[in-house]
Amino acid sequence: MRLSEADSHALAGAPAHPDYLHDGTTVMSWLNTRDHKRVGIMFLVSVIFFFFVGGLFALLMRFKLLQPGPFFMDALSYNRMFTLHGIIMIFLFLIPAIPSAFGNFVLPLMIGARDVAFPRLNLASFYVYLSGATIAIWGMLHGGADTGWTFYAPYSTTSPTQVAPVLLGAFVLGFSSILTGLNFIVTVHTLRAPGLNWMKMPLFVWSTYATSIIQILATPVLAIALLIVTVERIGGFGLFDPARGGDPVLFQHMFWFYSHPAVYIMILPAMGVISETVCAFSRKNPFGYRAIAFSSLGIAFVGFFTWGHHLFVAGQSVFVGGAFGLLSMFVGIFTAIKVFNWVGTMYRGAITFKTPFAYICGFLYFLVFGGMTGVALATTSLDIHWHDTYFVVAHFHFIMVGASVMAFLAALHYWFPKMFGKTYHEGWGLVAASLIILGFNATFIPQFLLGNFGMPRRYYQYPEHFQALNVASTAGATLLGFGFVIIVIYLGIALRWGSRSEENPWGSKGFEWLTASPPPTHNFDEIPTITQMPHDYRTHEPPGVIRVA
Amino acid sequence: MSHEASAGAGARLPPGILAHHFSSLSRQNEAMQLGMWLFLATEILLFAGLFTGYSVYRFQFPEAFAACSRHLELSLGTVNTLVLITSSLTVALSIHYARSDRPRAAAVCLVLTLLFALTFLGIKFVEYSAHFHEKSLPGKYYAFEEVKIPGAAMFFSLYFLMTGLHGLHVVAGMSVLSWLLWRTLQGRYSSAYYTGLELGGLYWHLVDLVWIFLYPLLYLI
Amino acid sequence: MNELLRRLLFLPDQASSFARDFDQLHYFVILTTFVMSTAVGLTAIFFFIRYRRRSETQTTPHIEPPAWMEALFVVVPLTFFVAWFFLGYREFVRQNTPPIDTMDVYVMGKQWMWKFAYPDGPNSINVLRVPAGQNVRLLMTSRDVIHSFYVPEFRVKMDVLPGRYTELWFNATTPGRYQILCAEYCGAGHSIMRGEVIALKPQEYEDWAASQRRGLADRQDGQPTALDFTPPLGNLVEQGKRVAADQGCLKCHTTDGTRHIGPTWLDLYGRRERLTDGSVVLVDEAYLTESMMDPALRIVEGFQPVMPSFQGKLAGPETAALVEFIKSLQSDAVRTGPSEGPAYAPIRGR
Amino acid sequence: MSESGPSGRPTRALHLEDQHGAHAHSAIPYFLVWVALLFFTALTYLTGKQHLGTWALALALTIACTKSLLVALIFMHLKDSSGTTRLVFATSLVFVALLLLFTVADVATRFRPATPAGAPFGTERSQPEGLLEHEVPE
Repeated sequence: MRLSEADSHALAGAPAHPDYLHDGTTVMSWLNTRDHKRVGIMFLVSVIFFFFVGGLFALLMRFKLLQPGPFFMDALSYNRMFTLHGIIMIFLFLIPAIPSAFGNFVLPLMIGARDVAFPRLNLASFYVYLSGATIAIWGMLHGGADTGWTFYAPYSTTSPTQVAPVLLGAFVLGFSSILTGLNFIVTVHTLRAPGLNWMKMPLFVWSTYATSIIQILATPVLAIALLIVTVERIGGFGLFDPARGGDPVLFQHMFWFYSHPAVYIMILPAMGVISETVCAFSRKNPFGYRAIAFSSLGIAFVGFFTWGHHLFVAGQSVFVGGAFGLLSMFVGIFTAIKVFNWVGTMYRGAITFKTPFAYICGFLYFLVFGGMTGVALATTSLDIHWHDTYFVVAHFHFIMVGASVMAFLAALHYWFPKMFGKTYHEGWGLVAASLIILGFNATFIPQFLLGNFGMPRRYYQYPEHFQALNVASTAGATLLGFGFVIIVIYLGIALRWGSRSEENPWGSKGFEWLTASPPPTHNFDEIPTITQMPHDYRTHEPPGVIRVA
Repeated sequence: MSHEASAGAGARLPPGILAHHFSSLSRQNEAMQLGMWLFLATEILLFAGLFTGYSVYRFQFPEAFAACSRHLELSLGTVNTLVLITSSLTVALSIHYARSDRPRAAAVCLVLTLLFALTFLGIKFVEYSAHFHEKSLPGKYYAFEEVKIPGAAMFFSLYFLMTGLHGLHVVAGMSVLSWLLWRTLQGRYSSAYYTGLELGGLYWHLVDLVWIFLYPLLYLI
Repeated sequence: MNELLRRLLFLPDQASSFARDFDQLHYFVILTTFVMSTAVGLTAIFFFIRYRRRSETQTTPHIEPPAWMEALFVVVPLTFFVAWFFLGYREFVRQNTPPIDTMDVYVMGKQWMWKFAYPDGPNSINVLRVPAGQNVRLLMTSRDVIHSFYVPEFRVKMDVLPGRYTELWFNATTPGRYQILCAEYCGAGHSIMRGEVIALKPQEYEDWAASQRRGLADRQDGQPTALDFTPPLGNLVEQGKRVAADQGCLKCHTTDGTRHIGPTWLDLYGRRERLTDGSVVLVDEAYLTESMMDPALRIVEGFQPVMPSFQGKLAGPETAALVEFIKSLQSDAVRTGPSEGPAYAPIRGR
Repeated sequence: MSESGPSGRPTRALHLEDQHGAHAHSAIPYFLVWVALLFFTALTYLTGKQHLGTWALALALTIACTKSLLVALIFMHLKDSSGTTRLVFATSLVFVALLLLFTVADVATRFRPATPAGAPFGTERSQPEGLLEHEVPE
């Protein structure tokens, strides 16, 4: 790889091709695009939209929980609301957030490809996502489901609400996820630039690759489980109906065979983002590249062996509970390896505290705390008290909101200049980051305590002694909401009025910065030949657009 | 996947068959093969859910499952197995002929495959109507007089789910094969390029694979 | 120390023989979590201060960790995690293996209440009385969907499955009253599906059980039925209307003939309804009362068995008032026989 | 691009331009596999009719595995495929086994009344006198 500042300036000054944002500006040129970057942007806009919808429901629920008794909305609305919150946040935001939006955008850039392997399938994935979202939302508007996003039978098979369309929506969304995963795996296998062997691949690519494996292997099992529930609702097949000899725990097995690995679908790409950004802002090679890369695969693999820890008090056998409990401990190890290596990356680096770095710090803290409480929850006997209480709620929000959303925001800020070629206001970025991290703690630390105290989740009314902590949590949630709104405002302003950013404002040596910002439609004028590891900061010149040696 | 392949396919590899982002045709074929196999993996896991349900309930209701299984028409099931196996052969042959630049032979094989698929569905229809007649139906509709052990309804729930989902795959496979037949008749597949046909064939073989397991589990135990 | 940590962590009182052991492990786990996350955080902060970027063109050395360090990264957390597992699993097995000398109580969860039945004694609703210091085993099942029996002070929880039995045991060490919560989402009334465990001193429990057994015999001798009541003051229909509003009946049942979650009450009385099992029932006082007390027993075709039981929630007079209210809701629209009313009453629909 | 020979068999030149590189291919293996599949079907049919008891399932599944292996290797060309596709196929099977194994292990080792052997006892919804008899089924 030869880097030359002169080249990069030459290219930035007089681009050979228009960048992807200006290569056709009609609506159709977006809706019918094959460009992975445009698909990524469309995903990005959609997931941010749904994030705010889901967040709104969360705030409404927190508002209700100010009072222990009936208040503000009735029980049925509340139950529909947490169901909707869960489904939107998981299927419409977290699962596609980083892989489909940022993965689509940067993964081909990182491996020096001109596009993903199946561009049309990629676009199809977006439309499948939209149709799944439409079906689910339609069902929600016409009666809504009140089963929680877990759809546990036999409640989901007997609930008088409109569960079937919501099930169908989730089913369809699964296909979007599968298509994206399939595309990424094939892309990584077949479209790497010359010289880019597996052991040079950026760590974000590794983690997205691992995520895709989970998407391929786990999602179909969810699909069939939801399908059986649908058939049972419509046709009375009785597979999970105890009155017909069915086993409700079987549904939980099939559901968690998907949904536990799905947790890693949500967190693995986030880990990839952190692996990239921590290097870029420490200006340092990844400490233990192999360890981080292989631990991604390790999580993807071992993550499948642990689903039973959701069933410790569900009537699962004590023996199998023990097996799952022990296996769950090993998943924690891979995360620990990553955490230590990220911290190690800072060692003897050259750290600068920009907005993404604030999110990295938040991420590390939330991941360690959320992760270790997760391992605590997988400790069989402790789970007896904590299962289905707010402790669980707080734990997974630490991982999913704490860690995943922090990484999502880190990615958004880190790649914002790459995607749009604009700079945002750094001061507001830091303000929003601190608001969010503060508000997040204020929201969810009381929930840990509520769980200890014994408040079960999905409670519309609660005994009065839980009120103080609930009020604290609601106050925190308000703060959190403010933080997100600020981000939208200053990023919106940056999009419209922001000044043109440099080609590589962070001086990052991630491979995605080897092309212009924003990149031309086909990414590279000439496919680069990769001769070194990503994030090699032994030399000081920033990588420009490189010429093949 | 197959439409990716057939998008710009021409008999003698005209421009357009190789997408701009692939460095070579063999790379592109490799990508498509891999993509198809990944898709097949998702299909396998889709059926895995049903096989799991089957195992759990067979473990719980062994007598009922044995009794119900004996009430299925074993001869029809066996004939269907033979039909599907043979259709797998004809698909494999059609690829072979396309690869040997004998498009007419390939087309004939595809037509044969489609006929076998229809036969399969026809036999399945005969079986289904018998079930409807004797009310050996899933779940709450079960009213079969001859087997009244608990778990019998569960067997038929699984039977209908598994064969139903498999039947849907047969139908999907038939539409893929019809599309491929049309492309073959247009002369799109030859020794230079036959990936589309190959991928469609893979899908059809998977349908066969699933049936190879359904047959003993449902009819023979 | 125990008390301090317990209060800091907001853990409820320790009222069973499990609670203390659970809390000990809890402290150990939470403290390690705190120490680990603080250590990681402090290291990061230290690195951040020590290795701040000093110039825009600063370069850094290429550093890879030695193998022993990677091994350390694996071994240290693994040791802790596996230790947690073994400590926890020992306790888990203890909690899942009831001793032989238990007193058994049968528990049934249903939307949205708990029923308790003692092998030799009475049944009770939402209140479980147990002797303190005695091992109690609950054999639990559900009548509709999955519930979960949870007593925070005892640190016990077990799902209650329909069609299957699960078991749970505990030994309440301190006499007192402890709330039972449902921890598995079970529908609209999930959060009010609460009950109470009352741990009594052994002697008090004996007295209570004896009196209950006597009471049971008394009731069998000639307890007045629910409908046997002194008529309250005021219009029964008006009262029934108020009861219907207070109890939330009208959230599911309409009085104007439109179909909702439950059958409409308009013209309900005297109607012949087809049930889910195919039989037909005449809706009379008996069926209406039964449907309030045990709604799932006979469900009208086309409706879901979602109605909670009002056993214990409605007093006898209130039940009667509700029945009268339902009887009053007649539309007169579909009379086929000759009118039984006064000749001058307007008769519509002919 | 060369045409096939007069006999309809591909010529040497064609082989070199075959998209999968130069290897001869003939239809004979397909027919052999087909015959083998027919044979195994007959075998499993005949043994299945005997109702061999314990071993019936094991035998039937062994035969089914053999048959599917033949289909996968020959018909689906897994024999000549790249390592990656083989890995994909193998991985999917591993995960099928995983789902099956743990779920069945759970059902097999549960608290006995939690998995009623043979007869399910209904909920009260289907069987009104359910709980109150206090019978814990064996």
